[in-house]
Amino acid sequence: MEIKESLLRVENLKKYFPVKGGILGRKEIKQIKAIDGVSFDVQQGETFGIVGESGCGKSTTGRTILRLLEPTEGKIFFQGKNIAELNKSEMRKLRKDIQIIFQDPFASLNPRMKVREIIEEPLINFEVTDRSEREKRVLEVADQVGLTKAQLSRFPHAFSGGQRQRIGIARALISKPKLIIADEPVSALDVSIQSQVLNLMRDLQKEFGLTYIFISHDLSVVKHFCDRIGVMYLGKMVEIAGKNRLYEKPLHPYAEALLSALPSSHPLQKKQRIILSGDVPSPSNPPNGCTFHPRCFKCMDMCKTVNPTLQPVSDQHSVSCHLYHLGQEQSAAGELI
Amino acid sequence: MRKKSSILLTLMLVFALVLTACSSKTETSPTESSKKNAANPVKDRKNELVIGVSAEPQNWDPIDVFLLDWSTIATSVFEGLVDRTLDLELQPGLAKSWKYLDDKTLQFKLREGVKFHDGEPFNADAVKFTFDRLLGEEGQKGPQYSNYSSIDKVEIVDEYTVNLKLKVKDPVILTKLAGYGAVIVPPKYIKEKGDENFNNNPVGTGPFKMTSYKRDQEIVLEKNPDYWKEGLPKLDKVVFKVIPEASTRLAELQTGKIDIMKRVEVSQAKTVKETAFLELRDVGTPTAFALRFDVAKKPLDNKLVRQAINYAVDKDAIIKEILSGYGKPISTFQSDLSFGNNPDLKPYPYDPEKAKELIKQAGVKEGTSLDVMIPGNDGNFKEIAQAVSFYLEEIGLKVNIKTADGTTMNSDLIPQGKAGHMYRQGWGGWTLDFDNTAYLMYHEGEFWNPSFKDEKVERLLTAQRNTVDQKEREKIFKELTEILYDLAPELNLYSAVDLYAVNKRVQNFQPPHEDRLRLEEVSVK
Amino acid sequence: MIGYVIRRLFHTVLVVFAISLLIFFSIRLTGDPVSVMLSAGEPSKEAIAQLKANLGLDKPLYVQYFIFLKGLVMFDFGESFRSGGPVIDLIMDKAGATLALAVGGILVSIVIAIPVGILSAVKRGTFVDFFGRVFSLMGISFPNFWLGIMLILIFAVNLKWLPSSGFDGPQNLILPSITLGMILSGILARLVRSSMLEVMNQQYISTAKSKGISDWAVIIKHAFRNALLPTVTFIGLQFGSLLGGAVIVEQIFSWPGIGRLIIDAINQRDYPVVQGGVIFLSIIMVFVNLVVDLSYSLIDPRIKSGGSGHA
Amino acid sequence: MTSLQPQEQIHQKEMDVLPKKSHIRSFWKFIKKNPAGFIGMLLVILSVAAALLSQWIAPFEPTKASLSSRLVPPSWADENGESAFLLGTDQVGRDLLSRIIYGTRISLMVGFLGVLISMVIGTILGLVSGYFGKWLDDFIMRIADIQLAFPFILFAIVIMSVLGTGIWKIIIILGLTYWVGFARLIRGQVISLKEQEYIQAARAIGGTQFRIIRKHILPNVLSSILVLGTMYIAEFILLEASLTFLGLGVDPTIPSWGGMLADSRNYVTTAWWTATFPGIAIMLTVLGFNLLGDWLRDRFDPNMKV
Amino acid sequence: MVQKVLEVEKLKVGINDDGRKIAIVNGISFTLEKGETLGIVGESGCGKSMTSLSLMGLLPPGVEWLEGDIQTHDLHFKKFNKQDWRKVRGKRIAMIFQEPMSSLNPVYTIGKQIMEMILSHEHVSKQQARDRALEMLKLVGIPRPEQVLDEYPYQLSGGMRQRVMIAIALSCNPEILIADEPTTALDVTIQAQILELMKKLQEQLHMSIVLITHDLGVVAEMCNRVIVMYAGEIVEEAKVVDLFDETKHPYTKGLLASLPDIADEKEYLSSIPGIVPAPENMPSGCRFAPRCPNVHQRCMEAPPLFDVKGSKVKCWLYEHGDSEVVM
Repeated sequence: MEIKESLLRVENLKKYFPVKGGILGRKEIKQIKAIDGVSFDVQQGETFGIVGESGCGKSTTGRTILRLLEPTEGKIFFQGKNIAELNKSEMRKLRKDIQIIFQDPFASLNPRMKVREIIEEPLINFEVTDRSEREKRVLEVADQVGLTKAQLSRFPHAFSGGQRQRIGIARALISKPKLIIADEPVSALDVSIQSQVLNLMRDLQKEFGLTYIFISHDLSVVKHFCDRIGVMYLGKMVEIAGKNRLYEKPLHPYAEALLSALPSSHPLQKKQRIILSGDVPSPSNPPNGCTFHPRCFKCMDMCKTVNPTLQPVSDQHSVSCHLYHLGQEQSAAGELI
Repeated sequence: MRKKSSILLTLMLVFALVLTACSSKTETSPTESSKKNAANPVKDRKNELVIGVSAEPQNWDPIDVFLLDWSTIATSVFEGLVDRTLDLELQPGLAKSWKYLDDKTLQFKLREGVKFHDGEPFNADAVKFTFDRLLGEEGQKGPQYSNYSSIDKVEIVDEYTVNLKLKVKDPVILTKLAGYGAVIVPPKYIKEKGDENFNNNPVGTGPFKMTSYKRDQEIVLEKNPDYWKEGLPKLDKVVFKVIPEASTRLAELQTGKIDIMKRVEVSQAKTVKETAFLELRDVGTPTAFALRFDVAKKPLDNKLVRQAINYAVDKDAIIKEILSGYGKPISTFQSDLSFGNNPDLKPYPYDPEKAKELIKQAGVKEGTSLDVMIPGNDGNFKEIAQAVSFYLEEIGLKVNIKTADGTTMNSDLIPQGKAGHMYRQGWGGWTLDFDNTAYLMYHEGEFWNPSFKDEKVERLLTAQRNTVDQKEREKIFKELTEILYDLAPELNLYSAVDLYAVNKRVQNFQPPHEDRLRLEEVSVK
Repeated sequence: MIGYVIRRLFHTVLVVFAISLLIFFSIRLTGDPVSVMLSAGEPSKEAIAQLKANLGLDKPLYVQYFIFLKGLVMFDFGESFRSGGPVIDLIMDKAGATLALAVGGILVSIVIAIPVGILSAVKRGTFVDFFGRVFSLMGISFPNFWLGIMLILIFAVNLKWLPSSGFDGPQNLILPSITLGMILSGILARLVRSSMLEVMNQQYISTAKSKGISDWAVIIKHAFRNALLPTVTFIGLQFGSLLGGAVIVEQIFSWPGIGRLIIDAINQRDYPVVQGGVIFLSIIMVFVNLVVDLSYSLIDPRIKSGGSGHA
Repeated sequence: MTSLQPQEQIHQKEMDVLPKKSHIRSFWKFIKKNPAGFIGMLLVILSVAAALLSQWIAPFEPTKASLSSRLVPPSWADENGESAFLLGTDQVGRDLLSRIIYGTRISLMVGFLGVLISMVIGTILGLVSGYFGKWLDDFIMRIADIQLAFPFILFAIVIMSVLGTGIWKIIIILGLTYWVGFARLIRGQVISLKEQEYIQAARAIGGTQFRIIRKHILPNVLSSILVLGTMYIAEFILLEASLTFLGLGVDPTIPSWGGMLADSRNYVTTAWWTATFPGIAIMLTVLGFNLLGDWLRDRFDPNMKV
Repeated sequence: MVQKVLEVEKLKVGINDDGRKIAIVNGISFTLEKGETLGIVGESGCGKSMTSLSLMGLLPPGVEWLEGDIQTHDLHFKKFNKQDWRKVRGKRIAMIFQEPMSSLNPVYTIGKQIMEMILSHEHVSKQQARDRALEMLKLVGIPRPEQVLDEYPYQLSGGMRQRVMIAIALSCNPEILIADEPTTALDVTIQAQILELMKKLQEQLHMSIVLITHDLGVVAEMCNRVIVMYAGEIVEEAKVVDLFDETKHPYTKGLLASLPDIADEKEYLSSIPGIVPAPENMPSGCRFAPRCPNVHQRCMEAPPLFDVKGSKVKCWLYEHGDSEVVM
């Protein structure tokens, strides 16, 4: 395996939200483990997808990497530097290199700022002091995302969802970041608009050699857009694989069920569904052992007590399930894989 | 829609007008109102009188309070050795007679057969107990002690004779014995039930006994059947209702909820007079009002300026216009009821020209500004202060009227000399003797005298205290008032006239000069 | 839940403690009670010193505060300088009247504001809405002393329907309650209206309508029930401040309430009464807020511990 | 959420449609749609105009007292026809109309300055409390609790007996008391704003905290501040009157409506105009600010709980 | 023999702005047959939600029913007064909404909310209503139904709440169920559960479903017939298989093409350029014309709905049957 320094490497990242209680309201009475030991890496120029259902911690992961949320534990190496250790102002400056696009194009733009100001703001923050330089860059990036000059002097409410998302992309792009975390960038958009935005993002990736972390709950979008995909469940990464590999043969039972639950794209194509029973448990009170075991259709005894870890089963394919690692340990691996 | 809204706006205006104007209009024209209000609203109140007062003392123990509000009611409950008639003449009270054994000893013959409301007898023991208590530890906690500090002790001669021993000569002691801290209290009752109980359940020898006391609401007095004055009191019951707001008090009177309203505002006089079943009664009081000068402040350190101000203000106009005539002009800081009042002195006449001249003579610059401080809750005086300011501006002085809360003003600002150049002071002189006023106002170092100082005045003040010869004192006061008139330590304005509004069913009611209601002779139709 | 109550009670203690400090020292800034008490006589220096000692005012301030605090722990507010009686008795004496007035005021405002608020939300943008709002705003557009005096002139003096003052029976409560209630009703109506508008946009209102139940059932059972939370919060907060804040109404209608007691006491520099009264009020106020918070869980089952505290 | 809520659609449509019409028409439409807001605005404009133009529109000096013309009835209600005063004179013979016109200044000054002080304090504390949270939030909110548990009138009396009375003291007391309302309102809004994605976005693009507060949070709470401020102006005007009633108000020479009303309450039955007109002036102005505030709230923040 | 349970005729719904009427739904007609699932697909703002709300008489304030009629064999909705509507709502036509988290009233128990529906339409005792509610909870597959009956909505997950909503909607045996984006707010795995459930219940209860969605996958899964709406109009109506296999209208084609497909490896998705026109600025001709790849002169004029082999298409391309002339 070739040793290549990844653009981003996340090691054992944890984010717990405290639930306060006690007489003074100061005591931490329990924790919500929004993400609980997530590790993955992202290579320069690729698109890494994170997929999972609501509450699985995929958005939290994205925001913790950017340190919009302070990580409880773990390391985040960006270009070899652990950014989890940076102090606030160092981190602030580093955000020039890592940007984020948000899900809700209605909520992520300040309604009281003009589009021009919104796009320009990162430049002010990152101390581009020359006005004309800023103006030039704004026009440039606006052009790249397909906004006209006239549109720059309007307020966000005058735009449709797709256009707003373009504004959001322009804002993320203007500081020339190396990594963009796209947090459900198209899930609030209509299908026809969604494809416009996805195409735009792809264009930009090619033009600027961007690296994306693409967070989404929409399996088909992820499949379309990403190179490698990590599947999350209840704060944990349960499987990471290249997209074709994952979609053809998911290993983790959850990934399997998730893929089978996709509505068919044609009425005559009848699928054999794995309908999972029950709901996702609460992250404040996750089940013992493998967190997926209460819903798992392949649950074994040890799943109820022993928490599996994410381990590679082959090159570029890791899974966190006893089915595979148990086998490995008991030297029955080959059979299963 | 728009039409509707403009209609609504009009409706609102009408509503506001109705609320204010119409509620009053019915009574503005006298001809109409005398017809309308001809019927006396008091119908089924038997031999009972209800009086609306503005405040109550919170505490009935005579040694703990020194308030007119107390004496208004407590005069019916308690009696002193001496009594003062409605005309302010001294007359026997619980003592049948008295005489000076020497300058410092007074002997009292006590009335026999008098009983306290709880049945215990009134005798020499009770008198001794009363004064021991007043001058003892209990009394020293209260405001009355200092009024009687000239008394040394009371000696019992026999059951109905006592001797009052004085430490120093006290020319006004007899007057003081007529009320307040010196009213006689029941020894057994207090000893058994305690002081605290006595605060709320007073027992005396007066014509009425207090049967119910609801703090801040009402005080009920019932006839004392064993009262020593034959055939008195005539009423079975008197209720005092505490109604602080004057307009509400008047409303209660108009609706017949009360029979007598104490403290009618001048502005309400007209309404009362126009109401057929009501009667307005006015009575002169010992309380004098002045704007006193802080003579430590420039330019008031100059006598000429002080005199000029006295000339500049048209006191008669103020009395006539603002007080509707319910006030009397004064020449010194005392009313004509006060012993020591000098009838020969006439108030400074209104003479703006003279005033201007004096100002000029004193070298005061045009537009010099003076701070005048008045209590914020005295509506009448606000008007007066503004009139004064108007007059002073005529002679080139600028006036800033400042308000303060009354208590702060009296207890902090005036004593500390922080009450501006001029400040309002009203002074009753409860002993009806100029000594009380003059000593406290002009004697150096007194609480309420932040700055005034004059050797001659000091000398005369001491002299009048050293004699019990009232003729002698009168002479001293004559000299004193003349000096004070010239020194003009205050802008004397008027002495107050109290207004009482009385339902015509009330018979024989005579308003008191000094707030102490006498109700034993009163009856109702 | 119990933990929450304990936590809130702890906060209450903190607040009351802070208020005790505040009132203790600020009342001492207003002036000297001895000079007020003795002012009518001829106080000698000795008499003043004597009285000060008797009242315990000669001790250093922190000692005085400590004594005061010690009493406070056992609900002993000391004795009134003026009447000599225990302060707690004076307060309890007025508590009933104060409570009655506060309840009366709240009731009047509820009776006016809730129908107005609901109607103007339901009929938003119509004449009913406009009229309702203007009417309810009229209530807060008069100075309350003015309204009180006018009500007395109209209903007591001219129409002779109601008594103008005193504390004799329920009919005495009507005018003061209206005076107080009118002021509240404007704000309350506005609050009910906006809460209703917010709730009426919720999906569950559509659900309720889709069930085919009557409009009024939707409005009252579904919408108003959910708009109740902010309403109750507001009423709770107001109830607290009505207890001590109705001073003017108390004065006009000669209502023997705690507000007047405290004002008189301030005027007389009767420190113990002021201290006791203010602390009593603040305890009640914080307590009412606590009860309001706890009542949330009755109104809205989602709130079990009320983590966010009061609104 | 993929499809727009129907209400939103309509709203957007309104916004798009309105500006196309002529100004007069849209103004007319505005009146028709918001009669209450319009009346409010009109009343506020009137009172502000009266305050600014007092010197020119008042027929007499507001402080000019003259005992000879005490309590003269309004000229149109004077049976003798001698009155030269449109609204009559007061108990010291000053022209009521002039005093009412000048009184607007006092009332608005108390209202505006009081609101300004409480707004500045409350906004800063509310922002700090809501944005930084933690112990700072706790601390500020406890102070707010204490402030709330201390009845306003009592607070005013205590302060005034220490500092003395006067219009500036009223303004300061109002400002020092009512910051709590602003602080709580803003704190609540900031807490919910903080969760908004655009605030997160502002951090993500490297904004400093100060910049985020200034550029992103403050502009978005301004409308609520404005609404509450408008309503507080109304309340403050009334409170000044109430304090004056209790004898804690402004000096009697200053033409304050509250003072005029309080001092003339005993003349209600004998000289009705002395109390009626200041009463109407207060009512209309306060109503105006309330209606305006109400409308602003409906417009900007219909769910605001004030 | 197919039985029509509902017929919508030239329904026009819009806002009446001072006499100026702006249509949001512009004269649509369709029928609903017994036992079928009719899908209404379209992007935001196409009028699909307004259509469903008009079926219930629940148009939001400011939005009016301008023209047209809705009728069943015995009722003309246009003539309805409030009472009539109430009788229909819930009893004949029931509805479930998009947001399961907010479509239940937070302050009442689940049981109470189901019972309310039953009690307002049927003369049964409370106990009977409660029994029925329990039965309904069992029917929609809620675990521990006895307890859930006394629980509050906040205690349930989104999927469970949507089940409860279905239970409420079906508790009076309506002929028609309108499901307005019933799974949009749910996760994929939960969506699968709910769709399964709806299918099962439809078979069991023989009701007709109007399924409003933007998700063509859900349509493929659930519907018999589909109506595609664009800018307030029906642009295509077809059997579901035809819609996917013989897509006719350029808009539908564009829509399908812009969907990412798991099976298909494309670097770029095709997309429809431009945005949906606002209701007050509708193009006078074909409303899709400004975005249409096949636009031609004829499109300046609004096309009618042409019948093409059992489908209906609103496009001039199909003026002469199925001749798919590309211009």
